[in-house]
Amino acid sequence: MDTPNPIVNKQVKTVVKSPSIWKQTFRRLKKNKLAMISLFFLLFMFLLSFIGPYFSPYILDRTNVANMNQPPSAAHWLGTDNYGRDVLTRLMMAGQISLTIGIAAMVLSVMIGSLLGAISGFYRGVVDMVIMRVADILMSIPGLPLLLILAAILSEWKVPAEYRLYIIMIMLSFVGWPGLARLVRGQILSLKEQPFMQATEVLGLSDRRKILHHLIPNTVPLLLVVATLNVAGSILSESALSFLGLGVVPPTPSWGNMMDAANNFMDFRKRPWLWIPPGTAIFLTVVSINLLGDGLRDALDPKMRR
Amino acid sequence: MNETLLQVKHLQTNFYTENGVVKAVNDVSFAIREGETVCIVGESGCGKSITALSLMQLIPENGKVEGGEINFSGKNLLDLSKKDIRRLRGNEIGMIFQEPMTSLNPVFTIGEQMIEPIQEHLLLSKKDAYKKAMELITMLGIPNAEKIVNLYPHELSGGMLQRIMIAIALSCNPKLIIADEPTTALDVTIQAQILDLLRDIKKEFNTSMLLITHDLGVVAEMADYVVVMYAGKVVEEGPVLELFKNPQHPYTKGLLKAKPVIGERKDRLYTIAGQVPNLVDLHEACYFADRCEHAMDICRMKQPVLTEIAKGQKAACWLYEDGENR
Amino acid sequence: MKQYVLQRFLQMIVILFGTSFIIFFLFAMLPGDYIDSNISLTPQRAQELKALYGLDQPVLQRYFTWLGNALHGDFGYSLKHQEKVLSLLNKYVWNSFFVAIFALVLTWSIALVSGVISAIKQYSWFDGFVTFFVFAAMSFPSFFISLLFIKWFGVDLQILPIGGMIDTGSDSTGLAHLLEVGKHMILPVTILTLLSIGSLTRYFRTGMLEVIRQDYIRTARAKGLKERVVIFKHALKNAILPAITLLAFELPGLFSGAIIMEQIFNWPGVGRIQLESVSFRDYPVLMAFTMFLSCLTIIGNFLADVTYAAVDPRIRLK
Amino acid sequence: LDSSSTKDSSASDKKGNTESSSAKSTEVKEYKATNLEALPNKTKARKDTFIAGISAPGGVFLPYFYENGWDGNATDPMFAPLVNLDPTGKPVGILAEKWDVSSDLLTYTFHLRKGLKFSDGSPLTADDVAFTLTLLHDPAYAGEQDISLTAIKGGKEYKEGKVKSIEGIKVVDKETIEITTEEVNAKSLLILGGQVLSKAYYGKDYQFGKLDYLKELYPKPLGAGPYKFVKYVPGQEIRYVANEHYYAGTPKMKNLIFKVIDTSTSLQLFETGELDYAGFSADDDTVEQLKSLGFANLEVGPVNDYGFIYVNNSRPQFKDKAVRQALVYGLDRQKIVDVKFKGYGTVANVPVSKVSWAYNDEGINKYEFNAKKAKELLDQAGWKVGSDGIREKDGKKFVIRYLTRTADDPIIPIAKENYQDIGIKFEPEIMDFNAIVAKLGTKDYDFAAVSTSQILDPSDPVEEFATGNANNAAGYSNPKVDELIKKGLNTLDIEKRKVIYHDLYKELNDDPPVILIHYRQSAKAISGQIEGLHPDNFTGISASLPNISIKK
Amino acid sequence: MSEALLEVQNLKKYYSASKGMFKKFGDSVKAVDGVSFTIEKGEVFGLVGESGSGKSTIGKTILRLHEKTDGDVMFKGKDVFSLSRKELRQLRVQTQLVFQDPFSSLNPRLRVGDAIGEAMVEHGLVSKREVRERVLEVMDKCGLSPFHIDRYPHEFSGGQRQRIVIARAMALNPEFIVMDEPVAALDVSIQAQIINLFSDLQRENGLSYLFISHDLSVVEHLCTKIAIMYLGNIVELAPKEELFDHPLHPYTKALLSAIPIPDPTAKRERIILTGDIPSPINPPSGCKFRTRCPMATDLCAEKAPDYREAGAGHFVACHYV
Ligand SMILES: Nc1ncnc2c1ncn2[C@@H]1O[C@H](COP(=O)(O)OP(=O)(O)OP(=O)(O)O)[C@@H](O)[C@H]1O
Ligand SMILES: Nc1ncnc2c1ncn2[C@@H]1O[C@H](COP(=O)(O)OP(=O)(O)OP(=O)(O)O)[C@@H](O)[C@H]1O
Ligand SMILES: [Mg+2]
Ligand SMILES: [Mg+2]
Repeated sequence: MDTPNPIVNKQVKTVVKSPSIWKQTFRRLKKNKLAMISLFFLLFMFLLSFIGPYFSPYILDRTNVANMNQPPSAAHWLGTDNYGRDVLTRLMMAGQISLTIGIAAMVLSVMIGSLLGAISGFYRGVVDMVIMRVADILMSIPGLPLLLILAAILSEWKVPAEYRLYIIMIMLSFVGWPGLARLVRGQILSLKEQPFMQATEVLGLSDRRKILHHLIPNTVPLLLVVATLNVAGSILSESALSFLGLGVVPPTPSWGNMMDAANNFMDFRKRPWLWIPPGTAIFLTVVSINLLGDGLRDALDPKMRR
Repeated sequence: MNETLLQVKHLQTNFYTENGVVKAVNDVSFAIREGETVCIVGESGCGKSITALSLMQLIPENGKVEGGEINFSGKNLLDLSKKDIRRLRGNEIGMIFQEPMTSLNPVFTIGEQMIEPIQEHLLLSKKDAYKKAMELITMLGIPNAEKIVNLYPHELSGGMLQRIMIAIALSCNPKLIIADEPTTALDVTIQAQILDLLRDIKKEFNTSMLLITHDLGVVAEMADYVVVMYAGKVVEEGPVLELFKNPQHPYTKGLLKAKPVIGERKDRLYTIAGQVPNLVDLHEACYFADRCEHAMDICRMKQPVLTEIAKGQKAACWLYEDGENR
Repeated sequence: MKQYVLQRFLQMIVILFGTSFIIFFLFAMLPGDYIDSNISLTPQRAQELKALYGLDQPVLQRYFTWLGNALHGDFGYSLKHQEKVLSLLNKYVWNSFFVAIFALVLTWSIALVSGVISAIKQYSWFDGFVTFFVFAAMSFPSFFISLLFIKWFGVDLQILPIGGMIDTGSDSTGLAHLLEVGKHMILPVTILTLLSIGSLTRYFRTGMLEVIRQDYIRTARAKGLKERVVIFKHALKNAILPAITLLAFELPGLFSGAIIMEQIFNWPGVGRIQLESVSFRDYPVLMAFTMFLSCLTIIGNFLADVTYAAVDPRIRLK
Repeated sequence: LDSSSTKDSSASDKKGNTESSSAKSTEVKEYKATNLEALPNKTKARKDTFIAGISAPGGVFLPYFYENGWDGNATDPMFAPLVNLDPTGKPVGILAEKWDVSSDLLTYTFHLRKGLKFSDGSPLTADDVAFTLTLLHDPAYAGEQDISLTAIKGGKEYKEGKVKSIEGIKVVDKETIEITTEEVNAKSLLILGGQVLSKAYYGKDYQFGKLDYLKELYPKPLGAGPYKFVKYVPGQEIRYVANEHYYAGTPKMKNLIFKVIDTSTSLQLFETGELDYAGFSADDDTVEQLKSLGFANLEVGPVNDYGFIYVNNSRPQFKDKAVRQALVYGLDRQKIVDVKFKGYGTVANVPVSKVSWAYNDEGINKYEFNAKKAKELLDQAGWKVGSDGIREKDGKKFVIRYLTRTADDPIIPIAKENYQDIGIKFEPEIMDFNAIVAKLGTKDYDFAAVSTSQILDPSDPVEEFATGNANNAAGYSNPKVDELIKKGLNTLDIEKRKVIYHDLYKELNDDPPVILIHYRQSAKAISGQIEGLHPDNFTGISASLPNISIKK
Repeated sequence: MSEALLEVQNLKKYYSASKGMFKKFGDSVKAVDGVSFTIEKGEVFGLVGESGSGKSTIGKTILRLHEKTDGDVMFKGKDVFSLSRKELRQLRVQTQLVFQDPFSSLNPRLRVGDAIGEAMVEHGLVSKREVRERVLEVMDKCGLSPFHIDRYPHEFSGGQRQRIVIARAMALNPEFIVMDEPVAALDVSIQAQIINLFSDLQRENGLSYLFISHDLSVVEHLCTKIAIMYLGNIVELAPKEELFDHPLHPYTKALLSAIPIPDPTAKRERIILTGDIPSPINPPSGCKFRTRCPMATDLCAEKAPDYREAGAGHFVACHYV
């Protein structure tokens, strides 16, 4: 006769370590096919952008007018642009910049925005007033002159092109935080009134912990949406900033300025290989970041666990 | 003899979680006749609320009713279309939820939430619905009904909210009321009042009631028939008098013993040692065996079935099985 | 409440002063002024003109002159348009407003419905389609989408006008005029809607996903309410809370004009005026317009705070 | 950001037509409409209306007072000048029947046509001309016309308020006015013979030093041009109707509309019949597309301007003539032109447009792209290649920072590549127009891309190269050039001036102050049913407006 | 003689009742309207009363979760409302509150183990490494199984959540706990287990409680002193035996008579309370209970009865005792 199974888990003395939130989240994420495909696609994009160019037989900025505006062929898989440069090579190089800007600006602005919003909603009173009024001012200053001035200053200080990129990222997040902060603050305001926040008060948790561990995690779904939308926004606004002398300096390619190069009707009609590749790259990147965001959202939502 | 209003047969509700399948309701059967009050008692976490929610088909997303039948006035609820179910809810079956604070929408006033089913099912005008809502509030012993309807849930005390939930459930004179711990947050005078009210309603409209409660006093006062659950299963059932006088299952016995009684003033309360099993990995055995004072070998190897022991009283325990069944 | 409004009002005034000061100085810091942009002027003439326009005075003095006049309701003349700033803005701002308000209504209603449906049917084909569409619209720059639409509807199908607000030379009035303007508005409104619908849909979708798993939704269902009511009343009102903040952001947007759209569609809106005012350094226009938008931003935010508290009774204003 | 206050390029291109004597402006190609059936229905439906495009009018419809070049275009049909340029750039009389210039070239006498009337029927006399010129001397006048250039006798004193009237302006009789100046200036004729304002209408409330009352009249123009004002729909269109009082008779086309357009969609507007006339920057795509429409008469020809890069001669590295020459040799300008204009542009080597009578490239060094030569010149000039491949001299690297307005400027990739090859680091920087202008003014730049405005007189683009000229953004100084510039303005005889400018061009070619880049072309499309429209490079369509009609 | 741990004097807490924020109506809700009591170390102080009479409000206010309207609260001789931030933080370790509604007082995104353990770590009671062990220990005491530790609140039944909340409060080893209906949602066997735990802690560690409950049998079992509340006031306060054996106030009597008896055959006589149920927004004049009191007279309408000592340690507010 086999020994009867213990029905009740007797107090297990050897304490099983609980899986860390991250591991657990990733485990759940793995079950989401779409999110995983997106993750792999993003990895692929990164590899393509950062390693791909080394395999290209073409030199990035070499112009070759004899070869301009060639449709896709065996030699140029995605054709050439109006300087005869290989579109695929440029696309890959552009990815380096666009991906970096998109993601870095997103991370930065989400961090600033959510923190300031949370602090503002949590403390209310004077802190709230100051932060929100600063946000008001920032929101009411029109971006255009501000950016022009920044451009002027950067050029005055002769900031090299490669550093401007970082400044733009900071700039984009600096201009972007008030909106997010207000959104987060709104959520915090109602979260704060919920009994579980009273409970944290009873437990004597520090404000830091209340904000970082109780309030912000509950705004995660919102943050994820903002973050993913932000990536698309940043990738596109980078090229808009180029026009003001703030973005990447041509001929360095970015997806956004590759699209802009096709901004006349003729290129648009006759040479789709100029704009379809960067457009598709942006689209797929944005979609996969978003699907990944969705997946993360679900993975982090305790009620969605299956 | 009244006809059977609700017949639950072999109900099985599972939750799919990361750690495995939680068998929250595991082959539960019982019946409620018209005008009858059936009480479900049992260990906390044994599946009472989920049983009730399964009847309403309102279980959380990660759960699923995976077997059995729920016959309500001759129709199997599990076969009904969404629309038909909707028509039953609130109208023929009213439900009172266990946690009133989270069960009311924080952004609507009490009044707005109360008149909805009245307008939906009784087709009253907004004004009349408000009037009816205020009547209900007053009936449940909350003063100042005209003001209460304009307040938001967070502005009421726990007991008041619970009574609001009761009022909503009663508002359309349902045939069956499912009440999940309806009086836990009420003081005894109000509780008595509400219980009286429920009894009156029951008498007047021949309403049936499924009452889930921990308060054996309430059970004793209200129930016609009692179902005792443990770990997702029914371990004992019987008419209330029988059950209180003559509990059969060791768990039922333990329950009755554990209750502090006014005037007794013991030093320590009786407890049932041990803990409830994890509903995820259940094995073929009596789930109570580990905590049972009378556990035998067979208890750990095979599940007892619910059998009639005395007249109208059934229990699932090897103590009462005949030798040949073993 | 009264005290709160009063307090916010005072803050608003302080902020407006602050903003006006900052903008004036930022603007003064911009390289080049209105006169400099005209390269064909001789230096003497340029000097004369600067004196005429008062551009040769120190910034602080210019600021206080401007402020003094503004406090009297005099925002001066546009340098470029040689017209009173207020009448100039008044001429163009409504054109922008009408397109914006239509786009707003359209955006919000579509986003609301599609966001909600996406949420309750998470991962359905509808959700997938919406996601795809939303991001496609978001991934292409606005001029690009505009050109595409002009090609399809204006050139190939010839069913919609390519640009402008009225038919060339038309003198229609009354209903005919409204219809005519309406026809010209279709593409701009569509483009604006497309541009902003994406993010909003996403916001609604997340908000909704959060809410539909709450207990009170279960209660609403238990009351036998129609699914439509459960979703669009009980769930939506909770899910919409963050959107109130978003709606407040839209207020200044209604009047600020959409530069690229207006340019491509020749929509006589204020966006172009604003752009001109920056690139020509037409500071009276820029100042007046910015102050106007600042007011709207602040009012919008104030309204958001108040509405927020009104919709969510748990929040109390302090 | 279109911020130059030049006139509408689409409406201002010259048609170098066959009767022109100039042999240089022959590159015009004409394509006649092949299929009038293909005309869009909208066009066919128009019986007495002509529609042309205009970019961004501001609503100030008063010559001399508008602040926006497009408003200038809008006033042209309404306000006729005394003198205008003909399609070859030579002056012709419009309201003035003829004019005399005294032998010392200082006094101009204009003889007005008889019986001139403003569009409201009131007479136009020499008094109105005098009033117009006086108005421009008012100290409160803040428009862009700089009347002081003409140096009318007594003008300065009037402006300073010392005298009540201007001594140099003398109304001889109703039809004759005599203007005395103090300096010879070949450009004075056009300024003095500009558009005429009605004294009765605009001078009614005139007080010295107060011009604000005119603002009221900006939206209500009154002139003596072929068309009169009907209505301005802000940001949409300007409507005109034929002026029955026009001296040359009522124009045949009854209605004229200037429709506000955006260049990005002007092709579509023309294609769908919204416009009867549109001008485009020519490239092979656009020309092909226009030809394929079938219903358009097409003229493709050079434009009256040129593109160049400012070089900051005041910086040490650019002081050396050899270096500047090397920079021209080292830049593949043909490639830039090819990319930008796709077969419809040419490399510029003379600082004037090909359509000008002054154009002459005989004996001009073409500076064909030659990296080897560039390297040699740089080596000679002492710029040696450093370890990183960048040239240096006295420990300073040769780095050029290039300011430009648009990110898609083709000079960026090409110059970067070319200069890299000869050991110069090229750093582009994008800036808004105003900022560039400001930097030019303070000479805080290395290279800056600019295009000239419309060149009415060959002196216009070169004047600034004179030493000490306040607009000498290049910081260029060459005594020989200074002298030739002066000489060019000191005579009114075109033949003499031609010779002077040829010498000047040769000198500027050898010692280049700037890097000339391109001459461009425009494609002017006219709906096939319009007759009599001959857009030219000096007045755009306005000169032929009185003559247009619809083919029956 | 045991020392006073908590002293409450004439505590008042009014909520301003308003609809939304635009329309103000009525006066404030006088949720707690002048309440005084003392809890000594090791004492279990029962608070019983009409639903809505302000019990939870007292519980929250004495721990300074709400600002008071008036009165004094002294914990260990220190005024709770004038504590500095640092002192308040210390108070948070010494005192705990178990909320009436367990579900909403749990952060839905925090696993149960973390919810219980975080405060311990935060206050440096245990190290990060040990915390899990400690959490399991506490959970076990409160009737939770180890496998519950990594689950999220919504995966639990009502009673299980209640136990989580209790465990969370116990984990900090406080000296004083406000228990707001801690056992109402528990089935009797668990209830017994928890109550035994409470009395063990009280006995062994000298833990004191403010025990809010409707279940008089539990109150009788556990409490040493009991206060009966009605509409914002304490109407009667006495040691347990005294109160159950000699109830004085008519409301107390009604309350005791209404206790359901777990015996279906039992016969009983309930005092049925009739009359208008007053509202805390404008309570009746004089004695607040008079509208429902079987023995009310004109005097009761005129004058509010004094809160006085009727016997040794037995306080009551009624004109007719
Ligand atoms: N969403 C869920 N996911 C996983 N398990 C769940 C979920 N909801 C409930 N359970 C589990 O199902 C079992 C039954 O829960 P139920 O709410 O029916 O208990 P109950 O009998 O009502 O208890 P109580 O008396 O404490 O309310 C519990 O063990 C609980 O852990
Ligand atoms: N946040 C609030 N805003 C306004 N009124 C409130 C608020 N919270 C409670 N109240 C009111 O205060 C009174 C007392 O509420 P409290 O929650 O203290 O009652 P209680 O004695 O705990 O009742 P129960 O036993 O039902 O939980 C009630 O009338 C209630 O409506
Ligand atoms: Mg339950
Ligand atoms: Mg309470």
